[in-house]
Amino acid sequence: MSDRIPILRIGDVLLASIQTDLDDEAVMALQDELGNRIVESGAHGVVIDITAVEIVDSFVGRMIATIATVARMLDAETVVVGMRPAVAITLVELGLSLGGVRTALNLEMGLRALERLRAGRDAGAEQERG
Amino acid sequence: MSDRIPILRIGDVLLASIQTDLDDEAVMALQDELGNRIVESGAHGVVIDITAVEIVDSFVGRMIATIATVARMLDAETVVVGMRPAVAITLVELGLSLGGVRTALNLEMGLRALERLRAGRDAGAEQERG
Amino acid sequence: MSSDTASRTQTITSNDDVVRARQLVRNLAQECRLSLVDQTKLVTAVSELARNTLIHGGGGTMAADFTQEGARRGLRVRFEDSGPGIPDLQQALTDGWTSGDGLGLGLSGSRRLVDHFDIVTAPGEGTTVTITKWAR
Amino acid sequence: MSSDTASRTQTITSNDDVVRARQLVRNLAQECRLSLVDQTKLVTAVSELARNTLIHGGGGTMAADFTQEGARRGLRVRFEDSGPGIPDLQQALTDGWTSGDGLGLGLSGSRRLVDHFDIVTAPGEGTTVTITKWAR
Ligand SMILES: Nc1ncnc2c1ncn2[C@@H]1O[C@H](COP(=O)(O)OP(=O)(O)O)[C@@H](O)[C@H]1O
Ligand SMILES: Nc1ncnc2c1ncn2[C@@H]1O[C@H](COP(=O)(O)OP(=O)(O)O)[C@@H](O)[C@H]1O
Repeated sequence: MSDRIPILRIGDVLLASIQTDLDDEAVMALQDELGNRIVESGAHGVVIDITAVEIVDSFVGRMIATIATVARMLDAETVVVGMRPAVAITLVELGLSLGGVRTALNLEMGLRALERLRAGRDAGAEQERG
Repeated sequence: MSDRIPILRIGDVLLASIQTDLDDEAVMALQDELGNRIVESGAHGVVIDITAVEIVDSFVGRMIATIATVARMLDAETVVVGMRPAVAITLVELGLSLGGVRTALNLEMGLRALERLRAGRDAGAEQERG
Repeated sequence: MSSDTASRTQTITSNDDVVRARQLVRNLAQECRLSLVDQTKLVTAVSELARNTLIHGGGGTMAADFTQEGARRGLRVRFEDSGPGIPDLQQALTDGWTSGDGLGLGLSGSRRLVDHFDIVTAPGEGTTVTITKWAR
Repeated sequence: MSSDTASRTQTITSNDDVVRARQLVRNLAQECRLSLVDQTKLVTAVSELARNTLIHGGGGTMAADFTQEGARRGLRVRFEDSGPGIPDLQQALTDGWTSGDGLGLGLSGSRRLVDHFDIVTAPGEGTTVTITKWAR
């Protein structure tokens, strides 16, 4: 009975937009599928759109942190877009860390952040002469 | 040159209200003094009012988490009041956990939460027959 | 309508039921005029506790009702299962402690998110968690 | 006014200077019309990086200026010190890694909080971190 979340590809970026209240099975399915797609596609960025998401509990939080970790291992960045302020405050009180993901106001800003990051990295690689 | 933050006592609760942009020394002084006062006073609650605080960086975040830990060891609860939504979003992105503190909209709500908690605990002690 | 007594009880025996539990409480919280932040906190706590009922308690029920204290109105939600119970409650209420592969923030975190948190449990006697959130 | 060139440079040799650095950037960010959330993110990053300049770099300077890219305006802030430098940059950029007793979120966290993050460092040659935040 789980709804599957479609994963779209926009250029080098994978986009998962969560539009309904997901059950845990659907959350795990999304985690597995996004993980696989990151590996297969060599995408440089992942956007998880939670504009329509009313709550982020520890299960969803862990999914996001796991995806960000997988992505980072493969040199891709994850941006969570559309987090509501009430959700952010609840996360802080819950004591949950999203494991260091970027956030952006909306999809457009998120995509732009990934672009910049990419440009910055390509340039930065030379400059980081450490 | 550090400003000292006065620590007020309201009944069984200690209140520290951060009204200015604190330097790190003042943050450490507040942490030490609040810690001491919790131990000495046997307060059952601590309220840290950050209504006037424009940013919470990792240094201030660690201070809050440390105070909450000290308080918890002494059976007192810590409530952070007045956290701005922009601060909450920034904390999430920074990847910082406040170590499981309660939050409340404002001072009044924070004090009420502590009262309830206390009432709940006294009642709860009997009911928790685990 | 969400106001009749029947709709305020939710069996929790599947992942879908956890979703339904969240939605039921969301509707009641709106009816009760909780602020948006408080709705979000309460529904998040409900999600954690309903999952515990399902996963750790082996299934059970959730019952929600309005409650009054003087002029204040609130929403009270009770989770009940007849699972294994919790042998060491203090440990279970510690941030990060889990007997399985969770994050161990369900009990401790949801306790912080609500105004009143009450748990009755004993080994072999199941677990009942009752939470309350007051409207301002 | 905060717009003249002089006021856009801040020596960082004391805790007070870190506070001044935050305040300077806050004023410039407002002038640049960054959103409130973006101001908060930028000033938080500045606080982390100024502290690093002081603590790890043994003191240095911060310089802030407006920058333009097409129609977009942004604020660029550079932190420079001639301290020990960072031998293993990748390690230093990892969440939670600290050589001292910090939380190890300063570099990795502030990198996330801004639009552009650039670091030039080598052992014995000091450290320069440049960050940019664009107005929408
Ligand atoms: N309803 C329940 N029945 C039995 N044990 C429970 C129940 N709820 C919680 N527990 C126990 O308490 C522990 C901590 O719970 P929680 O804080 O929600 O973390 P998590 O669910 O991530 O493990 C669980 O790992 C489990 O051992
Ligand atoms: N300006 C600097 N000069 C030298 N080393 C630095 C500088 N900034 C950061 N570092 C090194 O990088 C590590 C990680 O920095 P950071 O992520 O800010 O965490 P923290 O400051 O909490 O240790 C520091 O512990 C330090 O070893």
